[in-house]
Amino acid sequence: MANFLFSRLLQSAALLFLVSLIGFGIVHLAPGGPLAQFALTPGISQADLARMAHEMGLDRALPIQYWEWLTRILTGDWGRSYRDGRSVLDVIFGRLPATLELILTGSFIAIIIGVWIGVMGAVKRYSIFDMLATVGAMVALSVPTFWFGLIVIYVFSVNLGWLPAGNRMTAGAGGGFLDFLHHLIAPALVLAFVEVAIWSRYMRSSMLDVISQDYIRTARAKGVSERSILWRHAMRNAMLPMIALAGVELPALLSGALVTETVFTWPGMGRLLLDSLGYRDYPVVMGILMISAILALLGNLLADIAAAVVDPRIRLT
Amino acid sequence: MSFETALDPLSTSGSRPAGNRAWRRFRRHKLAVFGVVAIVVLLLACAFGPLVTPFDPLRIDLRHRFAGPSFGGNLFGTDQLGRDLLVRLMMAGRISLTIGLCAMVVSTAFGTLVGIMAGYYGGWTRVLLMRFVDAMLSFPQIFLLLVLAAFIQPSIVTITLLIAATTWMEVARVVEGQIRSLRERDFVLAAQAFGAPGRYVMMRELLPNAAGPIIVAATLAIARAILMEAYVSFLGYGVQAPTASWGNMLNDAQQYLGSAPWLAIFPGLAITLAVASFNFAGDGLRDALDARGDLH
Amino acid sequence: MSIMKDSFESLTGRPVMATRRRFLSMGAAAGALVFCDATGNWVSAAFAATAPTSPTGQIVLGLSQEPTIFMPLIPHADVDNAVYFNLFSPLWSVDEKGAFQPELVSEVPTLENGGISSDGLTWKLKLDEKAKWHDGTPFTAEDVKFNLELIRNPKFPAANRAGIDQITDIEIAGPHELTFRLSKLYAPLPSILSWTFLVPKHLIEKESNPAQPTAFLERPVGTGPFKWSERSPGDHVTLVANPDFHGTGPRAKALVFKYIPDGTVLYTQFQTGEIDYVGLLGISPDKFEEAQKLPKRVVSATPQPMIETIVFNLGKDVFKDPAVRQALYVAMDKKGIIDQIYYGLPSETESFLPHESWAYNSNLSTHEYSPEKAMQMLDEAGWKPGADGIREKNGVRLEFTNSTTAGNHVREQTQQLLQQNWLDIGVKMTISNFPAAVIWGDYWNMSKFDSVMAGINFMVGPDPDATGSFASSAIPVKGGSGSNTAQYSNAEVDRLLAEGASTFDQSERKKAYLRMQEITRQDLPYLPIFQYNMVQGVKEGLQGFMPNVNVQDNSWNASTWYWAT
Amino acid sequence: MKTMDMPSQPANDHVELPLVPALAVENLSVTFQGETGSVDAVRDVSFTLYQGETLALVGESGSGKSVTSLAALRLLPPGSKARIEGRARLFGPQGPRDLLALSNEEMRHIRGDEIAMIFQEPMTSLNPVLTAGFQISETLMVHRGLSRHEADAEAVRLLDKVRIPDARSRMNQYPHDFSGGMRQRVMIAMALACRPKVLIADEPTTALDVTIQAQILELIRSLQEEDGMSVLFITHDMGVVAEIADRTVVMYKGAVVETGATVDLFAGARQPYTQALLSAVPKLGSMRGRARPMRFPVVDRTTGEADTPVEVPETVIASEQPLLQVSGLTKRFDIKRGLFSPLKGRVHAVENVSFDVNAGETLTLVGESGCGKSTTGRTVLRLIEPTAGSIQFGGADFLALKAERLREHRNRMQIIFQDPFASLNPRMTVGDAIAAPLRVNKLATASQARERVADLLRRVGLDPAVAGRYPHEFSGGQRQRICIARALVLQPKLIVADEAVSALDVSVKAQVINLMLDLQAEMGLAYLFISHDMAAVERVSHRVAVMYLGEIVEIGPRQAIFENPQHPYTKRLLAAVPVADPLRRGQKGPVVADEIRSPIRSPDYVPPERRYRTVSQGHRVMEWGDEW
Repeated sequence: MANFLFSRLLQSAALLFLVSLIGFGIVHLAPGGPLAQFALTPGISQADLARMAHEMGLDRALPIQYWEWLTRILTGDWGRSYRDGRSVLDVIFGRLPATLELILTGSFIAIIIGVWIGVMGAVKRYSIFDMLATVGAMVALSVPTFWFGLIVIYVFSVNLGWLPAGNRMTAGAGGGFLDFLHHLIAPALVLAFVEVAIWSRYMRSSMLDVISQDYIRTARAKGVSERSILWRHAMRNAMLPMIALAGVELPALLSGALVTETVFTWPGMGRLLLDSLGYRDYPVVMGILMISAILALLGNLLADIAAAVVDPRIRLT
Repeated sequence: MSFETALDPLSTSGSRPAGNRAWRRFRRHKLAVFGVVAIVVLLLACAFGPLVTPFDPLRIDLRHRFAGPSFGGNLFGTDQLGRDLLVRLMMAGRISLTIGLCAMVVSTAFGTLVGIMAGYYGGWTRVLLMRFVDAMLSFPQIFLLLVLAAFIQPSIVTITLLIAATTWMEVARVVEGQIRSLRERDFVLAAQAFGAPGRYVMMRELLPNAAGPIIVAATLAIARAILMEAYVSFLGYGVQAPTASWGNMLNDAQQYLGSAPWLAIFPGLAITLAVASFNFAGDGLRDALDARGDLH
Repeated sequence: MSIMKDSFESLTGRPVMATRRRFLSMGAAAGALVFCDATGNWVSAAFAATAPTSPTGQIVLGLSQEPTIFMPLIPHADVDNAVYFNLFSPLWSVDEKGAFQPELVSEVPTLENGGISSDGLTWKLKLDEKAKWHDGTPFTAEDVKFNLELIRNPKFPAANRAGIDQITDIEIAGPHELTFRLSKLYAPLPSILSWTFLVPKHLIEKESNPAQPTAFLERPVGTGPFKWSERSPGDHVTLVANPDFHGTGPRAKALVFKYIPDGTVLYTQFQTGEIDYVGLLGISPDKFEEAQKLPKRVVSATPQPMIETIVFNLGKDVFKDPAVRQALYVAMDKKGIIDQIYYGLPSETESFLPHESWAYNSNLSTHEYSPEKAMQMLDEAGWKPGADGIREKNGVRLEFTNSTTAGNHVREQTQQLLQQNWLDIGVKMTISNFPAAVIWGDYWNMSKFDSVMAGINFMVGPDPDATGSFASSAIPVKGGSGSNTAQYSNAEVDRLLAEGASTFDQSERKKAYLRMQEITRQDLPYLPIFQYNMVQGVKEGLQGFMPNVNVQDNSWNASTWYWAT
Repeated sequence: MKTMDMPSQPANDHVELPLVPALAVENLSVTFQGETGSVDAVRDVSFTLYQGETLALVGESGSGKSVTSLAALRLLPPGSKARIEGRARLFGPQGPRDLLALSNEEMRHIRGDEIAMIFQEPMTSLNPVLTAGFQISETLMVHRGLSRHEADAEAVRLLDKVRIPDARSRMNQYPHDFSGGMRQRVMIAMALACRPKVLIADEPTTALDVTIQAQILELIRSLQEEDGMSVLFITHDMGVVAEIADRTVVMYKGAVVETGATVDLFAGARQPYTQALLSAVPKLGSMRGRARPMRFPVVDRTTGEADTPVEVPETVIASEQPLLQVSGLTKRFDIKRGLFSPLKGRVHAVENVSFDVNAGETLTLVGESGCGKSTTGRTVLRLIEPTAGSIQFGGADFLALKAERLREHRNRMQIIFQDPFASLNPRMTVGDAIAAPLRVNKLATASQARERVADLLRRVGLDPAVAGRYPHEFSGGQRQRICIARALVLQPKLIVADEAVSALDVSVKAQVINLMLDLQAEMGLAYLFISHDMAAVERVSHRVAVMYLGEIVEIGPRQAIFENPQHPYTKRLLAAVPVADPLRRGQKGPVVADEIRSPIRSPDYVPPERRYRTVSQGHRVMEWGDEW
């Protein structure tokens, strides 16, 4: 286990290095810069701008900038936001909880519903339920999330007035738990919408795979009841690929969260990225890219560990 | 398999070309057929629709802004500049579908190239290429798309390349996996045994056998590319006006959600229909081209 | 010059129609400002109830941009002003009538009261002795000196040092008294000082880098009516009442500045009552009519100093011929833009100055939309249609790009209409929009564009001085300092601008500016499309709200807002 | 009921046959609705399984034998659209019950309790995420209503009963912790948990190595005696039939061809198909006294007429310089988890192997799974680069060759693989596949290539007209012929036949072996024949090398190895092979539970120095130590 973690750590470090290189390149090669927002401040002089550029390190060659960034980040200094001067980690961790709330709630709903639909679809293969679930999932995968979000806002907020049109809690109300929940419903459901489709599709195919396995026939030959076959024999096996899916779905979830946050003005990391991109707030953009890559790697690692716990065939050595 | 003599007449059931069997399997897949029909209808409508309608997709008529859908005049209503929504939808379809198809071609070609190299050569080539793929995949796709989009001058070509640049990794993974498993197959060893060079093995032995998954991945890639275009446009980095794409039509329509909801509803439905059609077709192809049927 | 750069915040493509406010000087002699309010709602609301004796209730201000920088002296976004007005204080402020009101001084210095010497070069300030920083430290002349010197320090990246860089010889005459001299007379200085918020010397000094005062930015301390409470990044900033405020108020317990990036959501929340006031960019014009009918909401349009224009880069061959610029102007369907695209909300204008300015020239020749006349003008100037219908002359095709901040839908609609208008007369315009961080960088500053559509406030401070936009010495790409990115150069304009800035005599100044407007109307380096009006909304019962075109933000007097009971 | 399966005289004199039926399958038909119409998988099959007997259901692939048993137990995959007709009556105290007419719930109570089943692939037939103990206990909890605790105690007893050492501690292990043979024992323990009256064993030993197969067969036999079960034994292997079955039902294309006592059947089958089938079965020991390989007799399956097999002509050209000389060949694979992980160990796949092959000679490498025989074959061709050793081919140092010359030499050496389905590119016509070596090496024009392809197809017994078809249109045997044609196109001197006939049905196998022998005679080919099938090896080899854990333990002329085996492993291997002659049924040895050891060693393992003793001319055996 220790060996496994060590080896994974090394691999992850190598991967993160690659990620940072790609990310840094893309971000900094972009035209425009963080100073554009100040360039229009009335009365600011070109000399002031040049001085600010120097202070931000923007006047150095890219490889040097990268090296400086890398050495700083290795000492734990992620830099400061160009926008509000706060440390990048503070900025990101200030937003991360909102995103995680959304992602966790959305995934939770999606996994419960998706797994159930998938299992039922596989068990009652080719039934009306299965066909509807299949078509529904395919359509759900095809609907642009933001559009769906807009329609939800249009119907439930604008027309019916049942749900708030956005935000994490009522402005200035201090925010009770119910208030928070009320605001969470629409974005979490919209985020869950696509995920339900993904989970149900994977679960169905995994379940179909499992129930055609020899050991299911063995269980049947032993006279085990169908219920027990499904939940004791098939379910655990069918869930194994789902664990890996949960690991790799994280980047997709973050993507989905970004769009959902935008539509529902949810103050999470996705919106932060959008704003930071607009301002060319390089330290924050890089921070978000790195954090999301770390989250993705962590997701994979946790999935592998979870898989090893559930699947006796896997040993982490 | 039963008793046979060497010159047994071959059974007739197996004598049809493999493609035919796939087509029969595909035809039985109702959703897939629906998908293909819908794609054809969409393509025809977008290609020829604007030629036969009386409305000019670009002509602005401010007096007819926000006309609601009606059977007499504009079937789908008019937009914020008084242009017929239906004809704009069809013009936009040309752009969105073109972007989808081209992005698919580019991402599939590049992904296949990376995948086949990594899968065939293995070793450090594989390590380097696939780590690169992993690194690209550990960015949330829309994050990557946005960061890339932030620095290009949006045009059909750049958006196509952009989408391709963020979607080729899936294809590379699929192909690499296929090639790696195919590479261990005896017919590849046999080819090496008679002295076939690497290029021959890759192009003649491996690639044709990975075609099924590649075609499926490509079909799904079109669907994803159309969606991606919509996302990019929605987030403000889309194709420039006055060229319409489904994505930027939706983007424009957001603020009229309350007053002119049809502006948002129709492009959204168009995107959903197109994406779902390609997804259905891809799903059907997956079943029809199921490599197991041919390889085993 | 300042430009509506709303789209820094509108990357999501949200409807961002109106602009943030720029102050608009009425000048002392200009008399009462023309406050065009169709319904007179503000006035009736303002005096309907009596103010509470102690701070009560909270007010939620909805902003479509996020305040992020809480140090007013360094470069910041415009939205930050909403917080500054309530957290900090300037030496004096401008009220809705255009009159200066003392804030940190006990009396605004003038020629009449002797605060300013007769040559206008020596100033004497007497400070309010009751003023205290939020941490209890008394506010003194040291603080003022520190602020002025900090702004003047060339190593400090000041948000604005125009005018203040003329200040020399700051002398402290007592704990609450100081004097300084000006190296040259600069007419807009009083206005500039009215939006210079002061920061505490004792805290900024402690920072290792005053340009990046990290501790201060986390927990800013001012002298304003409200104190810092907390900030939830990406969501809101809360200020709470400062019981020790030296001026009037505060009357509310707390101000919540709520960041809602989506205009539709902002409006919806105003509709549902979550938001008490829609600030900054206001409500989009297409919702004006609907919003006016909302029950228990007070909605009205207020004028802005910002002018929507097409900026031509005169460095490009295609725009060198004035006939081309004039023909383009004549071919522009201005009425269609104002009435249809902007729902008739903005005001027509032929000038770069707002109607409300004392220097506004109302006698400029009126725009007339006539494609035929435009074609005739081009024909006469020798621009002949080529094979594809696009006009050309001496190898120069009438073909150019037009850019604006990507994601501004209404502008994009205008662009498309103009594209069609101009194609009708044989001119090909291509739309090429960029994200704010791109367009307002070198593309704009170094005149790399063909033409740009932007909302521009041409004045410096609450003053019609437009040297930065029109003087030939202000072309950055030619080494000048200013923002004449159109590369406009006219000797007479240069002379008129110099005249206007170097005297306190308003009638002299006015003459120069009137003439100048005539010239620019003729030369058209910028096509004036319209002057902005912004739709503002408050919840019924919110007392004390008073729109003020002279300040950057209408929450300028939030210290006196309260809820009618 | 038109069956005529009255049991004749007992096959084994200490088994009493009370003639009480246990399970009667009557007029069973199974039709699958496939993509291309319906397929009659089982047609009107009837047979009776009597109490205490072992009935073999035998047939080649596709004969419907497994479907018959699955249909009777209603275990066909739930999704399969099968129409089942007929009856399957289970006899019990409460009288016969038709299994096909019972409710699902009633059926569930019968399965695992009164009828139990074991399957071919013990790995996939056990649930990978449940412990062996639980999977056994579960049956007891379901049918006997035992508590988990009681069931576990009983499960330990069962594991003991199937001779799994250290049963208690293995209860909590998962299937992957067991070796193949042990897994099958767990399956058997599971099946026997409730002392069923009928055990259906569906190819239970097919996936196992021959020595393990012998153990499992012995185990089933002894358990059957202990519990007095009836066993329906489904197999394709006539050797196993001869070894275990009292009576035999022969199936062909979904129908029963012949039923009878095993002894009678082997002594003289009545039906031509059965005769043909039996004639193609290699019988170990049938080559006693012959030096050269021998063709299989060809029996016409409609008339039952047989030709007389003859010994092949002498093909071996013994010269000073053997065609292939391998010495000290070693191949080790490193086991690492990831890029940055330390070395975990090494697979010593081939360890210091030396042998020669003369022109026109067949040398066979024989051994069980993991012994390194295939790796040796591929290393000889340099499809795998060896770790150490030398290979001389046609007088040249094969390992020293650079790419270009290597290619030339490779042309003189070709390979045929085990799986004829995997060794042809499914996207290439067979003509292209055969011509590919010519095209790639630019050895012929297009028309020359076409002619050559036609010629080769004729030679391997196929119609040249099939050149334009794709591999999936051919049967397994035909494909293997095509593979042989492709291997021959470059006119090689040596063909490595890597389990080339192992996957083929017995009758097809005989034909392909005959073809290979013919080609050897015609073209003077040398074969490096790699196989685990001792009986087939006996037929085709001039010389034999026995491999165990990467090493050759014994090498010599075929006759010497088979008639005078020296090494304990060789002896065990030969003893384990089921003899396809019920009259020579092997002596029942003790039921042991040995397992084939693994060639994985720790990184610091140094292989011991080996010495060989010469037994007779060319017959050398490795000296062994106490471990045997």
